[in-house]
Amino acid sequence: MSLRDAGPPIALVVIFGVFAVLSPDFRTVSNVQNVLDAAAVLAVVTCGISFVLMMGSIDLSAPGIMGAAAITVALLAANNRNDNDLGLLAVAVAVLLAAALGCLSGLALVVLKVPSFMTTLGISAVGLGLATLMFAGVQPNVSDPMLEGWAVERFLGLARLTWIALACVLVGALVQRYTRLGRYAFAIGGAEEVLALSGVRVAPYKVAVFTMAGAFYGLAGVLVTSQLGAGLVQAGRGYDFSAITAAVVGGTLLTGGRGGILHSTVGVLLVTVLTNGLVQVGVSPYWQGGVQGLIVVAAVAAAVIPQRRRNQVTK
Amino acid sequence: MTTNLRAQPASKVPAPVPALEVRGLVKHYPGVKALDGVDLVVRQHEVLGLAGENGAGKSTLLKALVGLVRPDGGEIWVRGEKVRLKSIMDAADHGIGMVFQEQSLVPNLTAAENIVLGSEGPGVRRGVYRWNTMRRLAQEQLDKIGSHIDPLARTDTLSFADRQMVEIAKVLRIEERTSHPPVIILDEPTSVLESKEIETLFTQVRRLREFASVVFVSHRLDEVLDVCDRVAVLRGGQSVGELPAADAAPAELHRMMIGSTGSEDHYHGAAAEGSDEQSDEPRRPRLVVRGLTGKTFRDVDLDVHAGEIVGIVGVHGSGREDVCRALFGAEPTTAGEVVLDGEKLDLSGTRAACAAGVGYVPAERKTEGMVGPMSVADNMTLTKQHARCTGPVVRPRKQATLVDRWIERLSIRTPHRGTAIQRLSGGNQQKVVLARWLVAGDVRLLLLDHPTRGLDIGARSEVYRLMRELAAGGVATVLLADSLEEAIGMSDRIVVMSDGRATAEVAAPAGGKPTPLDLVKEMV
Amino acid sequence: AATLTGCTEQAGGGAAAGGGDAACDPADVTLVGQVRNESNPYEAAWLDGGDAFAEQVGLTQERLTYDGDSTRQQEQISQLLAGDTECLVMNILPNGDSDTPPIVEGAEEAGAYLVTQWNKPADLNVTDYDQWLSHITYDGVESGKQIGDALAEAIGGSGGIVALQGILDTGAAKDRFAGLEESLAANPDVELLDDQTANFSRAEALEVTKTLLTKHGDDVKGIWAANDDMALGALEALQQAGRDDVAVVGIDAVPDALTAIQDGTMTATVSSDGPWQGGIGLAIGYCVATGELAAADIAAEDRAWFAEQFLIEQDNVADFVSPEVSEDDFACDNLFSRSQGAIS
Amino acid sequence: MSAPVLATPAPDAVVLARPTVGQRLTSFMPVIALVVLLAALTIADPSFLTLNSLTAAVRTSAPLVVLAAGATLVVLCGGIDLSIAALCSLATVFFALWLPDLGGLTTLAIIAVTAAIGALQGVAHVLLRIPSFIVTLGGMSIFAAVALVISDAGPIRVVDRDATNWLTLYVGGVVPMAFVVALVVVAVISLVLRLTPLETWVRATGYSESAARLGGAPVDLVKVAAFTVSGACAGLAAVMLVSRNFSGSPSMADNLLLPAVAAIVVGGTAITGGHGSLWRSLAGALVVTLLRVGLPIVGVPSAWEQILYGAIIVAAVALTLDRSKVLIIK
Ligand SMILES: Nc1ncnc2c1ncn2[C@@H]1O[C@H](COP(=O)(O)OP(=O)(O)OP(=O)(O)O)[C@@H](O)[C@H]1O
Ligand SMILES: Nc1ncnc2c1ncn2[C@@H]1O[C@H](COP(=O)(O)OP(=O)(O)OP(=O)(O)O)[C@@H](O)[C@H]1O
Ligand SMILES: [Mg+2]
Ligand SMILES: [Mg+2]
Repeated sequence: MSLRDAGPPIALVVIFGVFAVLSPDFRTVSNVQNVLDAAAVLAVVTCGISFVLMMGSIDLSAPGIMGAAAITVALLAANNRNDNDLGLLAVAVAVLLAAALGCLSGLALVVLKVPSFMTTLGISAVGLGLATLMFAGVQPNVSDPMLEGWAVERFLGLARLTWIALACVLVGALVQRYTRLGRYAFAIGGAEEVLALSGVRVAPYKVAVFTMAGAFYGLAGVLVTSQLGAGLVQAGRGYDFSAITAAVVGGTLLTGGRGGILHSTVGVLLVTVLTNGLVQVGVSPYWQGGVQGLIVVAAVAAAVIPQRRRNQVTK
Repeated sequence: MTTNLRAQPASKVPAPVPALEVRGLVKHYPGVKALDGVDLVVRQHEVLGLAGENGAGKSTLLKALVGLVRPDGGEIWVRGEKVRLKSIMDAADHGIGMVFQEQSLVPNLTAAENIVLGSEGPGVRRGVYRWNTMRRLAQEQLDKIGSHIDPLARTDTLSFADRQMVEIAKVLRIEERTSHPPVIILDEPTSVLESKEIETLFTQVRRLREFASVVFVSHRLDEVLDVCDRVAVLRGGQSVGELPAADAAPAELHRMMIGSTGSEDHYHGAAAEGSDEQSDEPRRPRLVVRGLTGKTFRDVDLDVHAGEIVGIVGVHGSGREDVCRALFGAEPTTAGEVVLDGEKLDLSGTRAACAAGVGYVPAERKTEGMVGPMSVADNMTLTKQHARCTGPVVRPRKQATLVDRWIERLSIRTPHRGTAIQRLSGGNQQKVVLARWLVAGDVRLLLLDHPTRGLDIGARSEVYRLMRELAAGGVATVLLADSLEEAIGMSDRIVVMSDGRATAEVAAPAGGKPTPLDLVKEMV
Repeated sequence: AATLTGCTEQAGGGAAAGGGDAACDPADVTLVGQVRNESNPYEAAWLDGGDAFAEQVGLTQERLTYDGDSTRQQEQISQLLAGDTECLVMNILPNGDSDTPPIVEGAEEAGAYLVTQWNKPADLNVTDYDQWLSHITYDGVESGKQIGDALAEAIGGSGGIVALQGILDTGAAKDRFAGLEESLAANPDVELLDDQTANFSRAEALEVTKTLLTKHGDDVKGIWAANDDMALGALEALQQAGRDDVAVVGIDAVPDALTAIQDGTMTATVSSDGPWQGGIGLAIGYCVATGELAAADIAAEDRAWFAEQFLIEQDNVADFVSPEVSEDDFACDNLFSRSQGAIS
Repeated sequence: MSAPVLATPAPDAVVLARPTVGQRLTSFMPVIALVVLLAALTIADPSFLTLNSLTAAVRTSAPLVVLAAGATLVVLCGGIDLSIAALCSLATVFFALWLPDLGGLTTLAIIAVTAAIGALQGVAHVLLRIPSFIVTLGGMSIFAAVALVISDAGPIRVVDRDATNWLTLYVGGVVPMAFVVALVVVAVISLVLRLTPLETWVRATGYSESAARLGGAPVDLVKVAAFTVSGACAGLAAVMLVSRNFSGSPSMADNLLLPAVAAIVVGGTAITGGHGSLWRSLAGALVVTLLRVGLPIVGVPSAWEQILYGAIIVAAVALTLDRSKVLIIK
C-alpha cells in the first residue's frame, strides 16, 4: 500500500484512539464487537457501490433495491403473511431480483446513454414502488430460523451476518484484484476511451458491475431483514449516501480509477466507529449529525494533505 | 521524382499482393473533407512513411485503417481481399494495429495489463487474472524493444517516453494474434522520444520489416527519410504522390507536402534573421532566478534577457519541466527568488503568473493545454480578458475579429472559430494553445514546454518565426525543445540541467552554434 | 408585450368559491385522504379506513402519499386546490407542525373542507377558520406518560431505562418525551440513563439500542420508545444481545407490537386507531359538505380534540388485535363520540 | 512595455457554421420533454390542464427552480453541492428568528448569510482540496444540526407576513410572483455568465480543470463564486418556502435535494461538468415538479407512482442529454 493510501487507515486509528481515551465504555471488547456487527450491512452495500464508484459512475439505487429485496425475502421465507418457506432459496431469489434491478440501471446507462446518477435514482424509485406493491399494507414478519439465526447466533464473538459481510469484502477484494471484471472496472474509471481504443467493449462490463452491485445491495437488504425480523420497504433508507460517504472517506475517488474495496471498508469502519463513539461519549443527539459531518470533512482533509499538489483536480 | 501512386507499380515484375491497399477513401466531418479520395498502397515488408501537413488527414486515414473511423466512401483491401473494418478488434484480426498519436494507455493499470489489454490470451483464464503469466507476456513484448521498465509498475508512474515504449510493446502483441504478416501503424511515435529512444525504436521498426509492414508518421522529415523505404504524401485529404526514401531530400518532401517551395533550414535561417541586433549591448536580464528549489530541482539559477531565447536541455528526470512549471506558479517551490523586470514574481499560482505577463505552453496538450469541448475562440481567449472584453463585458465582435486574425496568422486549420478544439488535428490544436498567450500582446516571459510537439514542418517554421518575432519584440523565452537540434537552432543560450541542477551553460549565438555533441558532453 | 398590469392576490379567474352553505349533492363530493406513505402498516391502514368510509357513502377516496416530504405535501395540496374545490373534502396528516398552516390557509381560500390530524402548531386556532372543520390528535404527553408508568411498573419501580426519541423536530416526539419526563418525576427511582433519537425508524432503533446496551450493559432494565417501530427494533437488538430481562414499551399499537405484547416480549403500547382516523376525517367533512351538519354547529371543543386512546398491555391486548370500525362511528350525529376533550 | 507582437494580422476570412437542425432540436429537448409530459398528464386526466392548475404548478416549482439554478453553477464547474437543501432549511429558521428584529431587511440578510456560508464551503473545497461532494455532505449535516439546535427542534411561526407577502402575489393576475422571481434569477445569472468571461471559465473548469488552470483561468475564484451563488440561491428559496409555509423549520427543505439535482440532470446538464445551462435546469425543475405533483393528482396509485416516476425521469434524461457534447457517459 502506497503512502497516499495511508491517510484513511491512520484517520481510523486516530479516531478510534480518541474515543477509546474519552470513553471507557467505548474501549470494551463487547463494544468493538458491536461496532463490527453494526458495520456489517453498510460494508456489504459499500462493496457493491465501490465497484461502481471505481468506474467513475455513481449509484443511488441502494434504498430501492434493498427495499425490494427485503420484502421479497420476507415474503418468500417462512413468514406471517403466506405459507412460503423457501429458506435459502428465498435469499437467492431476493438477490437475483436485486441483481436484475441493478442490471436494469446498467442497461439504461449503456443503451439509453443516461448518466448513472439518473438511471440509479430511477431504479431506486422503481424498487421502492415494487416493494410497496408487495408490501400491500401488512408487515411481513420473518420466522425463518436460518434468517433469524444470522442476526442472533455468534461465531467467535461476532454475529453470523458480520461474517457474511466479511466474506463479501473478501470476495469483493478478490474480484477487484484477480478478475477481469474487477480490473476493467478499475480501468474504466482510469480511462474509458482507452479501453475502447484497445478493442475492449466496455458496455458489458459496465452492466456487469451494476448487476454485481445490485446483488450486493440485495444481500444487504436480506441482512437488514434478518436483523429486523421483518421485511421493510424502508430497509435501505439512507444507505446510498452513507455508503458513498464511507467509500469516499476510505479513499475511493468519485471520479473513478482510484481506491477499491479494502479502501472503502476502512471508510465503513471509520463511519461506524464515529456513529458509535459519538453515542458512547454522550454527544447530544441534536449535535451528533453535525459533529459527524465535521469529523468526516476533517478526516478527508487530513487524508488528502499528503497528496496535495498544485494544479490538482478536485471535483 | 513524383509518381502517381496507383498508375505505376514500383517494380516491373508482377508485385506480390500489397499488404494493404486503400482506394479512393473519403471521410467528411462537419465543415471539413478530412479525406478526399485517398489512395495508398502498403507493400509487404516495407516501411512506408506518411507525410503531410497538420490536418492533411493522416490520422484520419490511419484510424480508418483500424476501424475507428468509418469512411464515407472508398475501399480498403487487405492482402488482396476487400474488407470492411468495423472495430479495432476487427482490424486486429486482419493483422492491423496502431499506436495512436495521443497516448492511449490506462493510467491506473500496470504496464503489463496495458500491454495485453483487450487480448489477454492466457493471461486471463475464465475471467480470472493470472498475474505471473500476464507479467511474462508483457515482459516478452518489452524485451522485443529492449525496454527495461517493470511490467508491474503502474502506468501513471512511468515517464512519457516509457509510456510510449509500452504503447509500442502493446501494438507488437498483434504478432501473436495473426498468422499473416501484420501491418503496424505508428502515428507520430517519436514526437515525445529522446534521441536514444528514437534509435531503439528505429531498430525495432527495421526489425519489424522482416516480418511485417509498417506505416510510419512523423513530422521530422529527416527521420521519415531515414527509417522508411518509401514515403507517401497527403495534402488536404488527397494523395499527392510518393517518393522512394533513399534518394530524396527533406526539402523535396516538404515541397510536395505544401505544394510549393518552402525554406529548408528552418531554424538556422530564422535564427539568423532575428539575432543581429541582440548581441550588441548587454541588457539587464528580464528574468532573474536565484536558488530556485522545489521537489525535483535544487538551487537553479537562470537569467533570461528581454528578447532572448534560452533553451534548457536535459534528459528525462532532469527537472527542467518542473522548473518551467514552477516559474508559472503551477509547481510549489520551497526556496529561491524569481524577479521579472525588477519585480518579485509571485509564484503562488497560475493567475498571478499570468497577470505578471508570464505565459506557459504545457507539453501535455490534450489534458493540460486545451479544453477539448470548448471552441477555438474560447480556448484562445481563455486567459486574457482584455482580449475580448470591454470592462467586464465580453464583446463577441472584438473576440471574433481577434481570433479570426490569429487563425489566419498562424494558418490554423479549423472550419470556424466556434469549432470545438478537440475536432482539430493535433498540430492545429497546438497553434491555438500558443496563440492564447499572444492574443493580448502583453506577454513578457514565455515558457514553452515542447511547443512544436506534433507540428508539421511548415507550422513549426511558423512557430519558430513567431518565437523570433516575439523575441525581437522583447519577450523573454524559455524553451524546452523537442530535440537538441531544435534547442541549438532556436536558442541564444542553452542551459544544461541534470538531476535537478543547472550544471552548465553554453552560448549559442547565431553563427557560433555548438554541436549536439558539445551539449551531450555536458549532459552526462 | 409587457403584461405587468399589476399584482393581485389571486390567481386565475377567481375560481375559488366562498365555500359554505350551498350543500353539495353527495355524489359530487370528492374525498381525499393524504398520508406520508403506504409502506408502513399504520398509514396503509389509515387509507384503508378512508376507503371503507368512502364505500359506505358510495364514493371513492383519492389516496395521496407524499413520502414524508413536506414540500411534496404542500405541492400536492396546492395542485389539488387548484382543481375543482367546490365539494372537496380532505383528511390530511400534515408531515409536521409547520406544514399545517399553509394547508389550512389554502383550504380556506379555496373553500375546501379540511380535517387535519396529529400535527398542528399550538397557537393556530381552528376556530379562526371556516373551512378547517376539525383537528384530531392523541394526547402525546398522556401516551408518553402512560407507557412510562407501565414501564416503571414492569421493572418493579426502580432501575435504569433508556429512551428512544422520534424525529426530533416533530411535536409528537416532543410531547411523548415530555410525558416520559412526567412519568419519571412520578417514579423517582427510575433513572433515565440515556436518550437518543432513532427517528421513528426500526432499523435505526436497532443500531442505537445495541450501542446503548453495550454502553450501559446490565443497568438497562427498560426501553422507552416513542413509537412501536422503534420498540420493535429495540426488541430485535435485545434478542441479538441475548437479553430477555428488559421491558420495552412503545406507542401506536401496530399489529406487530400487539403480537409482541401477546407473546409477552413487549410490555405496553398505546392505541392510535388508524382505520378510524382515516374514516373520521372524511366523515366530518362529508357531513358538512352534504349539509347534514352545519360547520357552525360544531362545538368549539370539537374543533380541536384529543381522541380516545387506550393503554394496551397483555391483559387487554386481545381486544385490540383486530380493530373494529363500525359504521356508527361515522354517522353524522355521532362523529365526536371518541373525544376525550378539547386540546388545551 | 508590452511587446509589439505581429503588427500585421490578416483580414477576416470567416466561414460561418450554422447549427444544424439536429443540434437546434437537442437544445430544445428539455422543453419538448416538458410539453410531452404535460400532454400525457392531460390525457390521463383532462381536468389537469387548467389555468389554475398550471398556475399552481409553476408557483410550486419556484423554490426548486431557484435551488436548481444555483446548484447548476456548481455542477457546471464539475462539482456538486449537496448542502443546498439543508442550507435552505437552516435559512428558513434564520428567517423566522430574525424577522421580528430585522423586518423588511430579513430577506437580504438571509441571502447575504447563505451566500457567505456557500462561499465558506467553496473556500474549504478549494483550499483543502477536499472533493465538493464531501465538503457539502459535511455542510449538509452541520447545517441540519445547527438548524435543529437554534430552532429548538421545532417550527417557528412567522406571524408578520408582510415581509414575504410580495412573493405570494400574482403578476398580471396569473403568474405567481415567486415564479417570476425564479425566472429573474435564472435570467440574471445566465446573462451575467453570457456577457462576461465567467461562462468560459466555468465551462473550462468543468470540462478540464487542469487545462483551465494552466490556461490561466481563475479556477479557484470561479469555484468559490459558484458555491457562493448556490448558497445565495438556497437563501432565496428559503424565503420562498417561508412565504408559502408561514414558518421556518429545521427540516423544511431537506427533501428538495434529490429533486433539485434531478432537475439539473433532467435538463440535460452533464453531471460531470462543463456542458449545460440554467435554462435547462429551469425546464428540468418544471418536469420534476409536474412528476411530483402531477402523477398523484391524476390518480396514479402510490406504488405505481414511484415506478412511473423512476421510468419517466430516466426517459426524460435520455431525451434531453446532448450526447455530442458529453462524449463519455458515466
Ligand atoms: N472527429 C472529428 N470531427 C471533425 N473534424 C475532424 C475530426 N477529426 C479530424 N477532423 C478534421 O479532419 C482533418 C484531418 O485531421 P487529421 O487528424 O487526420 O490530421 P493529421 O494529418 O493527422 O494532422 P496532424 O499532423 O496535426 O496530426 C482536420 O482538418 C481535422 O480538423
Ligand atoms: N498476484 C500478483 N502478482 C503480482 N502483482 C500483483 C498481484 N496481484 C496484484 N498485483 C499488483 O497489485 C496491483 C493491484 O491493484 P491495486 O489497486 O490493489 O494496486 P495498489 O498498489 O493498491 O494501487 P493504488 O492503491 O495506488 O491504487 C496491481 O497493480 C499489480 O501490480
Ligand atoms: Mg489500490
Ligand atoms: Mg495526426
